[in-house]
Amino acid sequence: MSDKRKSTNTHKVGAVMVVGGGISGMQASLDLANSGFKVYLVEETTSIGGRMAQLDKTFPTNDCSMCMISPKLIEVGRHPNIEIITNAELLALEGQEGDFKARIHKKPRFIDPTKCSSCGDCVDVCPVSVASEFEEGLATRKAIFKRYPQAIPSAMSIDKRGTSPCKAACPAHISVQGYTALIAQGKYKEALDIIREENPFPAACGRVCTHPCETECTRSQVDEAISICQMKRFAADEVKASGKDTPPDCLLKNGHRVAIVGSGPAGLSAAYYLALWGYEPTVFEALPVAGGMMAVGIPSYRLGKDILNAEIDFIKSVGVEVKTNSPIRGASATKDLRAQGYEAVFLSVGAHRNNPMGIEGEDLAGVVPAVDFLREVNLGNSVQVGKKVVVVGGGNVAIDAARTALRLGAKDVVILYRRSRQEMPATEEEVEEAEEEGVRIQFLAAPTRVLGKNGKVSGIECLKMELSDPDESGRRRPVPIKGSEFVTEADTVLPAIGQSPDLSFLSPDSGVESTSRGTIQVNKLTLETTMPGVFAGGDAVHGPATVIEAIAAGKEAAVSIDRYLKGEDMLTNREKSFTAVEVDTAGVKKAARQKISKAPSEERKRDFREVAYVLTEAQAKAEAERCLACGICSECYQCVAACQAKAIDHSMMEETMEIPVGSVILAPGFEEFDAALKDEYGYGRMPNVVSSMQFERILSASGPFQGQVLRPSDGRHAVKIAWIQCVGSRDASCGRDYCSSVCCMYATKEAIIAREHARDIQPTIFFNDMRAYGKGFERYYESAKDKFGVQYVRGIVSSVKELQKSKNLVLEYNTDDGKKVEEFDMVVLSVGLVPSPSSRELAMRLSVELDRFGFCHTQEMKPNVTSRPGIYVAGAFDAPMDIPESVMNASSAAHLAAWPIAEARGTMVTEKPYPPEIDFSGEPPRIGVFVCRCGTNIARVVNVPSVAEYAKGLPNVVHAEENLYTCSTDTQIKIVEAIKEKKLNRVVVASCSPRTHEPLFQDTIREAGLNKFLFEMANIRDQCSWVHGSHPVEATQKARDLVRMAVARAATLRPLRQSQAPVKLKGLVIGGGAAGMAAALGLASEGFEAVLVEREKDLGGNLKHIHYTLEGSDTQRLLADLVEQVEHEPRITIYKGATVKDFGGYVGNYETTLALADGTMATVEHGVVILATGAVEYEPVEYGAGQSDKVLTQVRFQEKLASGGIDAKSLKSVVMVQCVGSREPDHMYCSRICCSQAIANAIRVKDENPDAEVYILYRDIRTYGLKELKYREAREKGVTFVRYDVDRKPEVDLGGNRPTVKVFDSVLGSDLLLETDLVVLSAAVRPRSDAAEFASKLKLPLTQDGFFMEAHMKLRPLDFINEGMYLCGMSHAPKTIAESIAQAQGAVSRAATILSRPYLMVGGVVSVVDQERCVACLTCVRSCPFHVPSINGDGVAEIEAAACRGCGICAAACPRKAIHLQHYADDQVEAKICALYST
Amino acid sequence: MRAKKRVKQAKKLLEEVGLEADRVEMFNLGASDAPRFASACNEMTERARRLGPNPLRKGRKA
Amino acid sequence: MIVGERKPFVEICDRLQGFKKVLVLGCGTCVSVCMAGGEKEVELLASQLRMANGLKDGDVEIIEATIQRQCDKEYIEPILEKARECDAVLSAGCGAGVQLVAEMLQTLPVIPALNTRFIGVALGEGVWSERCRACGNCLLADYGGICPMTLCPKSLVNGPCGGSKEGKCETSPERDCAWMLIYERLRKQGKLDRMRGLAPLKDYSAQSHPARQVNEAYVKAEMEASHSK
Amino acid sequence: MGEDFEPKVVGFCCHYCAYSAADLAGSMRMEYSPNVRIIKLECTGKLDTLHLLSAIEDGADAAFVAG
Repeated sequence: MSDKRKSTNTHKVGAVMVVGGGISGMQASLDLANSGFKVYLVEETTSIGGRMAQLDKTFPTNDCSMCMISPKLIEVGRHPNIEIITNAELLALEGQEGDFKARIHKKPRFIDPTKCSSCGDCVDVCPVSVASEFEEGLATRKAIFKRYPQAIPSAMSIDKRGTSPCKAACPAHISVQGYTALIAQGKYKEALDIIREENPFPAACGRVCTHPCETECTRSQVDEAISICQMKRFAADEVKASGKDTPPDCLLKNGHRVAIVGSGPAGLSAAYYLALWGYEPTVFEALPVAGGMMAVGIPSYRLGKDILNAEIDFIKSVGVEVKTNSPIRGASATKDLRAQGYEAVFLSVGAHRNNPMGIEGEDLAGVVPAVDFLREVNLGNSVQVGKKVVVVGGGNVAIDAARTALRLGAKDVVILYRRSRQEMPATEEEVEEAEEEGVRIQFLAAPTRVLGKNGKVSGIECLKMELSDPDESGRRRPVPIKGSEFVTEADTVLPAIGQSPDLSFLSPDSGVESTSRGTIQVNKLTLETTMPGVFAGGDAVHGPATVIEAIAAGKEAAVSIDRYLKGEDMLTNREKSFTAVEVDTAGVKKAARQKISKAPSEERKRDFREVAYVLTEAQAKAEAERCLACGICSECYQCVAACQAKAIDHSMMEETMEIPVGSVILAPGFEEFDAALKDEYGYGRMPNVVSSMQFERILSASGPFQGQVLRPSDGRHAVKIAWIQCVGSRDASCGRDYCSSVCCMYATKEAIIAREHARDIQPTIFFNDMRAYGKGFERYYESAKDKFGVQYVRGIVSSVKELQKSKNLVLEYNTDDGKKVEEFDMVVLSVGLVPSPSSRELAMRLSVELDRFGFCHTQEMKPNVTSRPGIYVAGAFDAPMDIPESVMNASSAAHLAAWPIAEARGTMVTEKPYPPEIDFSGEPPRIGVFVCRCGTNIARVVNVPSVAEYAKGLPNVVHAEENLYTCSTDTQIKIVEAIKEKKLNRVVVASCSPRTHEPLFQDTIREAGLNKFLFEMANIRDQCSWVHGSHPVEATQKARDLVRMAVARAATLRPLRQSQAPVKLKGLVIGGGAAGMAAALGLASEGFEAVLVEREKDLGGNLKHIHYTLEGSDTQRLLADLVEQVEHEPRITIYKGATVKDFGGYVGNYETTLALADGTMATVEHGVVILATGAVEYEPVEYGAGQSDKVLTQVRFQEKLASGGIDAKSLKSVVMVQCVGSREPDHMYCSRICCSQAIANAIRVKDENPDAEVYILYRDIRTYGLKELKYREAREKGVTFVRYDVDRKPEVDLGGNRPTVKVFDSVLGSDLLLETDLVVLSAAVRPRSDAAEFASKLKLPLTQDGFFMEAHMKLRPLDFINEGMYLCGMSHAPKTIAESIAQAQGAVSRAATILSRPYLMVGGVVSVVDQERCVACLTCVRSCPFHVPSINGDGVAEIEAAACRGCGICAAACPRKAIHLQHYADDQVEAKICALYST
Repeated sequence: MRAKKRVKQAKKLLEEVGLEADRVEMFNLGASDAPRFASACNEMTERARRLGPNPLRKGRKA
Repeated sequence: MIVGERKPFVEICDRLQGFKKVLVLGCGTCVSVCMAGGEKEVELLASQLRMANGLKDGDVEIIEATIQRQCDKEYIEPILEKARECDAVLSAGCGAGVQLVAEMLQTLPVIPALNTRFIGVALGEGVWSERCRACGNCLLADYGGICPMTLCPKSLVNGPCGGSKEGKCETSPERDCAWMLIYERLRKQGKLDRMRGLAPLKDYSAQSHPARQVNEAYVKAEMEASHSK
Repeated sequence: MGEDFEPKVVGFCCHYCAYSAADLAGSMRMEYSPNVRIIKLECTGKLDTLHLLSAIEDGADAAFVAG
């Protein structure tokens, strides 16, 4: 450790990056931020809180997890020195310890957290539901969501997995998933609006689109693609039928005119968008009808003329002028248009010229190009066809021509196609329908010449083809078969082998150049031709393609023209890449695609009526529900419309940032073991088999079942519930041979809580060893058995089977009594803790070593130190651990992170400057009331204007107004101005919860010079509009009442001044064992003075007697190192042989008198205390202890083995007895370390003398965490473990030559008699005998077992309830040396939060004594849980502001009413009561 | 739980006066107990309905 | 400290019948400490009285005040005027306080709100226990500091009665036998021989009432005159 | 008593537990009786019997403490 202190003269950065926002990350962040370091808290998900936020209750106190973590969340969220970076990961770390550059990759949230008020309006409109990760899949959440209501940052987030394949495949990139989701919700108009964002022809495309989206649909991997095209048609038809199809609002006309040549889909689309954006487009169409190929190419039975015309009319209605019969011709067509005042031109003339077949006889009468044929028919001109019609080609035009011919009376229609059905470009349905109607298709046939008679067609000669290798189009190339000529009779031949644009209207001097393929040459991105200001798109550019491609081109052209006319760069951000996400479809249930009905083929070929009918509403919804929501967010933009705060921005991009930091703490937490890997338990297959985390959510009042214990399969109340332990723990078969440390206790807790929820629940826990090794655990375990009737069955469940009908579960298990079978309603799998794959990747990126399980590698005696200097680890990424361990661990890591950069403390933090406070004393109250609408969150239910009006009439109110969002920056400014202008001296905000927003508003009024305590809030959202939505009148009445109450209290508010109390920058460490020495060194390393007091002559404590650990560390070496460092550290003053004589003071300002070894006294003034007084080994009286030197304790045994006092080689047999003095009625706790000690000693004996027989007689082996591996090693080395029952303890007989131990072996069912050389007793760890006396001197509480009691079992394990006092080591509870050191380091971190400041701010919400009234009755002294009040020298009570917690208990208890809690004084509370009932 | 005792005391004092002890009550709940909070509100409203208006507020409008 | 207990509410109400304006007067010393008659209790009682009055549609006015001590005239004087505006004073002081207030108010009825119970000690928050009967003849030195007069229900001064069983009193298995406690204390002090001697006859003359006590050294001249009368 | 009697109930809530639970009920849009008005206390330890009594004296139809 000393080598670290060598100061290299490099630059130190006073900032730390903490990766992972779970409880350990939060704790580390708070410690560091509170001791003068800037903290960047990098969190992978959208919010901090981690796993703890998901838990219902916590063991062993059954405290509500959310109650505990929620104030911490808010503290972290509001801390000025903590910057939370969510959706982010640490990519790389360059530099060295003290001076790193961290590269962070941050995914967009798509929400501005500073604007989002978390109102949830967006959630209501979001159509996409996915399984909620927070609810462990037991409930759904929306694509826009907040992980849980209390989440911090308190803002929504949008979950985008990427572009859905349908959207990626669509040439126009329509938000297909978006409109699908809206159709599923019955929001057809909204669905149609989304389609029209990209496509003004929804009805047409809903009929004729080639729907490449469906080809890519992920659903097709499960069963069939969803019927996207038909849903589009449904939406269009449904909205039109409902009469709600109103045109969207256009931007104001800007006067710019644009000419569009050609009224096909490209031209009209361009015109539509340009019109929306304020332009005046004119479309010139050569033909008498508008619509291009849609009008004259596609037959009416596919796309009715009325449908198309309605769409064109819609386009016209937004301001598009269409001039039909207006061909643009002539030498300088484009130039003329420009001359006519059109500032830009879009050429979208299509491809209407039929490609010739290039064979003999093509000019015979009866040979009609298919395109011309279809045009004539569509224009309503009379067209004759013969009886026998041959169509040449395989595209949609060919099919259209064939089916049209049929409808015109042809008897026999044959299509000749030179390849096979597979290669046919025509849409599959079209081909099917054609065949249904009687069209024959001759595949692999190519015409070679048209035969004629009298100048008229008589037939067509063809060659048969065969397919060879694929050509550049990917289709197999047809090759003629020689001599295979044949003739098909025909009187009409309709060639349909492709079209090209007719560019004859463009003269060479037009400036618009064409390509070698006969299309117009354009810039691919901008669609600008070679002539500036002239653009082209659609078939005229690409050759014949689909309607949707033309539409896409039309919109792109419109974008270019818009930019061109605005003088903007046309190329910026034009390159769009849509990469479809891949979605795992495992587990998706099959659901058949809805079939649309069609007119019978016999009927339909008689006329040109539409063939396919539209989906029914039910069908459309069913179809929409088949959507797998591939992209998660469907980009339907409903949220954008719903958000009044304008907080949503779908265009947010990913970003990478570089942040300088001095140290890094990794706290990425854990993942649950995937229970599906243990197939025999049926997880994932059987609905009533749930994981422990799922069960936590089931228990949670805010969970999927509101806290009722219901079965997922049928929602029935579960009665018989089984827990199966060690799922994914202690199991080499799945590579998880460590113990997950927490499952025994969480299962016990879940069983207890389940019982508390419903008395009839019968919990059974199947376990191997009950590992209740932590503080208070054993008693908890006992209470589960005694008080809550939890059944514990020691046995391994071999299989879980599900009963078909009831979905009940049958467990088969083995116990000592053999195999058993039992039926349960529900099974909870106690899954183990596993490092997440992402933390593994993180470690790889940072070059941090992992162990073979993926946990971070650390050395036993250097807890929290990773393999890379400057990077520390905290929480379950270190090893499986529970919450208090994580918290201690986090503080320890925080200390280590602070150590190398201690000199840079305070360099990166900023303090906000405030103006001086205005003194209003003596002036009457002038109250300003600000009533918030919260968008519509309050205003929708509560009549906000009336509340604001009402407020104006209340006493002392001089100003009242309503605001859209009171928390928005502009309203904050308004509040400040109102304070100044109207001379307000009190402010009331009626909005949301003071829990989240009071500090913000207090800060605002402070900025305006008001004391922050002159503020009051009325919660008219969370506790009014949100919960009384269906009672607007009552809610408004309630809001008025709440405002009146707030105003009444505001009038009674008094400014509270906080004052500075100087801190004595020195720490007193009591106890010179491993923990005490580590703590003193820790303080010194962070630059603080330390005084170390040890009662014995030497430092070392229990460590003096320990020679090795289970993990193999050399503890005597550690001891020597520690002593040497402590003694040479100039900042540490050591008093050996000294005791605490007298103790007094409060945080920052303690005074302790020490009785020194030489009989003199020394007084130490210090700011903090770290207590490390340790514990002792119990001196057993049982099992013959004290009667023979052949019976000794584990510690003595180890000393003798190490010193050579016992030669292992001489031992034939050793019997060890566990739990001596532990886990018994008077000492109902586990001593935690004895299993490890016994196994360490057993392995030592076995290593030195493999022939020695070593027996360990145990109740449960408690080798938690990675210690489990050593348990396994001991068994492998031949150590015999025999379990005994507490009711049948082993008996030791010292009568013979050698001791004999009799033990009842429950597996064998009989007594074992073991003759042995030594009986080694695993003696309990006991608190020091004088602990009680010492505790009372320091006014500290003890637990029932006599160990010191921390401030809070879960979240404040290192703090005493008395501020500024901390504990570590075995005085807290039994623990290992490494754990003691980690705790000591953690205690230093806690202490640093006080010592790092020159002074503490005291006062505020604290109790004060009116000394005139006080009768020194001591009631306050007796009632204060923190021992703060005392009777002072004047004989009256005094409450030290620095120590007071402001709970008000003393004030409520004082019989003389001499004490009041500031800010909550009786008159301030009574004012509210009085105001409430005063009307 | 101090509050629980205070509520008990209040119940006693009200009874002495001749008012229903049921008009005051104590509920223990945690920060996640939203449903229990809601049911406490409903329960107390229902109780008040059952007990009728507080007789000390005779002049009050319904 | 004198320990009192509030009287049953019904009794208080009965006594107050017919009065239109009542001052509830607290005492800030002993009865405050034993949570019976201090400011807080007075407020609670006053609130109760107002409610009871409200329920009867009465028009009684209840006002409240608490003074430092009701057993000293100087503390009572400042509230006399206020008291005289009332029809009655409800004193939450001990018996002594009630009497002195009554004496100073003469014509105005003063009604006790408390039953004065005993001289005792606080065992903890909210629990008091009797320790002294004010017998005027203290022999605690002989009993290891434990008063058998008070702690033994029979006030036996020469050892336990035959009902003492396993250290508990025959009147209640919850109650320690006072003599057992005395025995244990003396044993620890190594003074068990004290138990051998017989206690002297109790001088009950010291308990003659009304008791009166004078510290001559402090008595002022005019007081002396009045004393001698 | 009139049929149309609408009780007015006051609830004293601890800042950390019950008040948070009430906020959560809001986040979850849980509908409950609109007759309750909440007064926030720092801790239910601050609850004085007097507050309950004066609430009833002032006319509360019911009063409760949650923490």
